[in-house]
Amino acid sequence: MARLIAGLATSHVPAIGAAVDLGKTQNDYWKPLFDGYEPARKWLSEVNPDVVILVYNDHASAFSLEIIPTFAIGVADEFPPADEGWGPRPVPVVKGHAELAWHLSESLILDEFDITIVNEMPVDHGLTVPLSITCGEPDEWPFQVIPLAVNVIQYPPPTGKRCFDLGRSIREAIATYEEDLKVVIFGTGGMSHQLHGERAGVTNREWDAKFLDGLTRDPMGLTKIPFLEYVREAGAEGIEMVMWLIMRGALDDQVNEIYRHYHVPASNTSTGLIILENEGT
Amino acid sequence: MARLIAGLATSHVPAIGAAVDLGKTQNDYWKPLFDGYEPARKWLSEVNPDVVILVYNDHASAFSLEIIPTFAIGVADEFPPADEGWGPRPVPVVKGHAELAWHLSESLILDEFDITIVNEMPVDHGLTVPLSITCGEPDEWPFQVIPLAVNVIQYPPPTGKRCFDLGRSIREAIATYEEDLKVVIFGTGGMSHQLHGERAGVTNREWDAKFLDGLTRDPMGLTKIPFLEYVREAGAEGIEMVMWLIMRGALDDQVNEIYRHYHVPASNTSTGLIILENEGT
Amino acid sequence: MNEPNKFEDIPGTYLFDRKRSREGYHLNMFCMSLMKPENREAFLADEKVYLDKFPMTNEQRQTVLERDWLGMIQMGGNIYYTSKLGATLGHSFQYLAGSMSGMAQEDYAEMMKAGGRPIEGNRSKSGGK
Amino acid sequence: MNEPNKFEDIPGTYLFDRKRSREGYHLNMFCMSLMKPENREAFLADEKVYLDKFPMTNEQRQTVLERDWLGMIQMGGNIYYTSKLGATLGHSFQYLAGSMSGMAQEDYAEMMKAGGRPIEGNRSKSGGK
Ligand SMILES: [Fe+3]
Ligand SMILES: [Fe+3]
Repeated sequence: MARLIAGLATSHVPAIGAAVDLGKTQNDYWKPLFDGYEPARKWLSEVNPDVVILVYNDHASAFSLEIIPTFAIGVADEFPPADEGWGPRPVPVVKGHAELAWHLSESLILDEFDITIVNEMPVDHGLTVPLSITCGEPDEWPFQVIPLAVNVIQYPPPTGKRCFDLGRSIREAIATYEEDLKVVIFGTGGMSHQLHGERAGVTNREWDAKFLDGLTRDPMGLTKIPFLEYVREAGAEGIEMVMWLIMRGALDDQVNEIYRHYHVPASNTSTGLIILENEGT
Repeated sequence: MARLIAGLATSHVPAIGAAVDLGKTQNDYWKPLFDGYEPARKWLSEVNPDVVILVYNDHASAFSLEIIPTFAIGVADEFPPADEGWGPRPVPVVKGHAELAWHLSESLILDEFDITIVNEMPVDHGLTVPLSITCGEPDEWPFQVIPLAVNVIQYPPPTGKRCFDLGRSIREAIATYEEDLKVVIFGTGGMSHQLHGERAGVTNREWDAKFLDGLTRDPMGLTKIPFLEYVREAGAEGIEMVMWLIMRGALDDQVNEIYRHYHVPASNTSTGLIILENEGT
Repeated sequence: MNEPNKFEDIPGTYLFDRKRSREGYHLNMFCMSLMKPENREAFLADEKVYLDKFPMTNEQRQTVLERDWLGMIQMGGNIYYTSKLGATLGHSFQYLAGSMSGMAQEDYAEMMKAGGRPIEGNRSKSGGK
Repeated sequence: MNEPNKFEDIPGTYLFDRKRSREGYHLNMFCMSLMKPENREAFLADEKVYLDKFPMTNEQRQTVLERDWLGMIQMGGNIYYTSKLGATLGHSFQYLAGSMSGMAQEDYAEMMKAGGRPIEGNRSKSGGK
C-alpha cells in the first residue's frame, strides 16, 4: 500500500532558483537562507520518498488566460522545465508517476473534486524551485513527482477550506493505492509577499508566524481565513499559501513539526519552510 | 435580477447537424425527427431567452488528451464553430455572455466547484447541433450562449450527483446576478447510444423512457444511477446523459413538463428532447 | 466481480479508462491533428510519412493504414478521435460503427432504422442477456 | 463596505479579477508570447511591429513602449505576465517591484533587506493602519 508519511511546505521564489543556477547560494545575501535549507535536505534524503505530490501554482507558463484550471494534475511521464522568458532553468526534467497520478485523478473526481487531467505541461519555478531547495543540484531528481497545479492568479482561487478538503481526499486516494510507495506531499508558494503595485514588497512577519503555528496545531482555524485577509495581511501574492492547506489536509489531524525555517527577504518575499510528519510514521 | 425559467434537454448527434447543413431535413429519413422539433422551436421563440447556458461535451475538438477539464465554462465574447475533420459547420459564430459567464464561474468556484475558466474555445457539434435543433438556420443565433463543457469521454466523468449539484449551484448563481435577464439552460447529449466497438448501435427504448420520466418527476432518483448502469443499459456513449442532470439540478424541485419527443434512429443514436418549466414561470 | 471486470463484462465495449488513454495517446493525438486542413492534406498525400511524426506502435500504425476501425479502438483509440480520421477519409460515424461491428454499411443502417441493436442479449457476457 | 470596495480599500494593490482579466487580456497574451525565444527576438528587433499583432489599446501599447510597469498593471496587466516582458528585457522581479512602487532599485533592495515594506500603514486606505 502507498503511505503518505509527511508534508513539507516551502516558498518557491524564482530568485531562489536563480541563486542556485548562478552559483550564488553562498554569498552574503543568500547564505542565511540556504543554510536554513540544509536540515530539510538532510531530512528529505533520509526519508527518501518514492513519489512527491507537489502542489504549486503555474505562473502563466503551462496555462495562460486561454484556459485557467482550478486544480490540474499532471499524469505524464515527464514534465520539462518551462521557459519563463529567460530560457528554461538548467535543471533535470521532472519525471512523473503516471499510474499514481491517474489513480489520484480518478479517485478525486469520483469524490466530487472537478480535476483537470493534464498530459502536456511544462513546469515553471513554482515546481522546480522547491525541488532545488530540497534536493540541491542532482543530475536527476531523486524521486518521481506528481504536479498538482492550483489557480491562485485569476480571482477567484479555490477557498482555503476547499484546498484543505482536497488534501483530505488525496489522503484517502493514497491509502487505496496498492503499490508499496512512500509518498511525501509538498505545499508551495508564499509566505507574505506582494509583487505588484505601489505596495510591492510588503511583508508580515507576525502573520506568517501565526500561519506556521496554525499549520501545525490548528489547520481548521486556517481554513477559515478569508481571501480578503490573505491579500490585506500577507500581500496579494500571499494567497499562494492556500496551497499549503492542501498539503496539511492530506496529513493526519495530529502531526509532529520536525523543522521550521523563516527568512526575509528572498528578492521581494518572506520565505518559510516547514516539515510536518504524521505521528504514526 | 436574472431569472432561470426553463430547461431543455436534447440529443446533439452530428448527423442531425449534417442533415440541416445539407438540406435533408424533409427527406423520409429525417422528416419524422425534425417534425418533432417544431413544437420546441415554437416554444423557444416564444420564451425568447436572453441567454442560454448550454451544457454539452467537447468531443476532442477544443480539448484533447493534452488537457481534460471536468467542467469548463466559456467566458469569451465569441466561440467559433470547430473543424471536426470535415471543415467547420456553416453556422453563425456563437456569441457569449462574458459578464454572466464570469459571474457563474466566480460563484461556482466560491461554492466549491472546481471550474476551468476558458477564453479560447471552438465549439463542436455538441454545442451547435442543439442550436440548430432549437433555432433552425437563422443568420445569427437569437440569444447569447454560455458554453459549459463537461468531460464525459475520458473515464471518469463527474458523477450524476455531482452534475445535479452543479446545477443547484448554477441556480443560486443566476439568482444573484443583478442584470434583468431571461435564462434557459440546455442539457445535451444522449439518449441511449454506443458509437464504438462490436456493440455499436445499441439502443434501449425502455431505459430512455424511464430516464425522461425520472427527469420530470424523480431527478434525485436519477442521480443514483451508477456509471456502470449508463454504460451497460444506455450504451457507452449514453453516459452523456449525466449532463441532463446539470440542467435538471438548475430547475426547481417541481417542474412542468411542457413537451417531449423521442425518435430512433438518428444515425447511430436514440434521440430525445424534453422541455421542463419551473412552476412559478 | 470487481469494478474493472464489471466493465469488461459488457460485450463489444471498450471503456476509455486510464489504461486505454495511455496506450492510445499518440494514436489519438495523430487523429486530433487532422482537425487542421493542412494536416489532412499532408496525411492524404503520404500517409506513412505523416504517421511517422507520431510515436505510436507499429500495430497502431497498421490499423490506420488498413482502416481497421475496430483494431484502433482495441489499441487505445477513442471513437471521438478516430472519427476525425473517418471524416478525413469521407466516412460518417455510421460507416465506422458498421465497420467496427462487422456489418456492411447497408445492413447496419437497416438495423438502426428498425430500432437499433437490441439491448436484450447485449448487456452482459457472463449473464448472457 | 461591499466586497469589491473592500479590495479597493487595500492600498497599491490591483486585484486580478474578471474586470482586469478582460481589460488586460491582449496585453497579457502579448507578454505570454515572449515565452518563445523567436518571439522575444522578433519583439526586440521591432517592438512596434510586433505589438501590432496584439489588439490591445493604444494606452496599453504605450505602457509597454515606455516600460511603465505600474501602468501595465493599472490597465489589466498581471505581474506574472508582465514579468515575462521584464525577463525579455533582462529585468528581475525585484527591478519591476521597485519601479512599480516608485523606488530606485537600490532603495527598494535596501528596504527588502531591512525586512520588507512594513505592513503597518499599508493595510487600508480608509482605516489608515
Ligand atoms: Fe508563486
Ligand atoms: Fe456527444
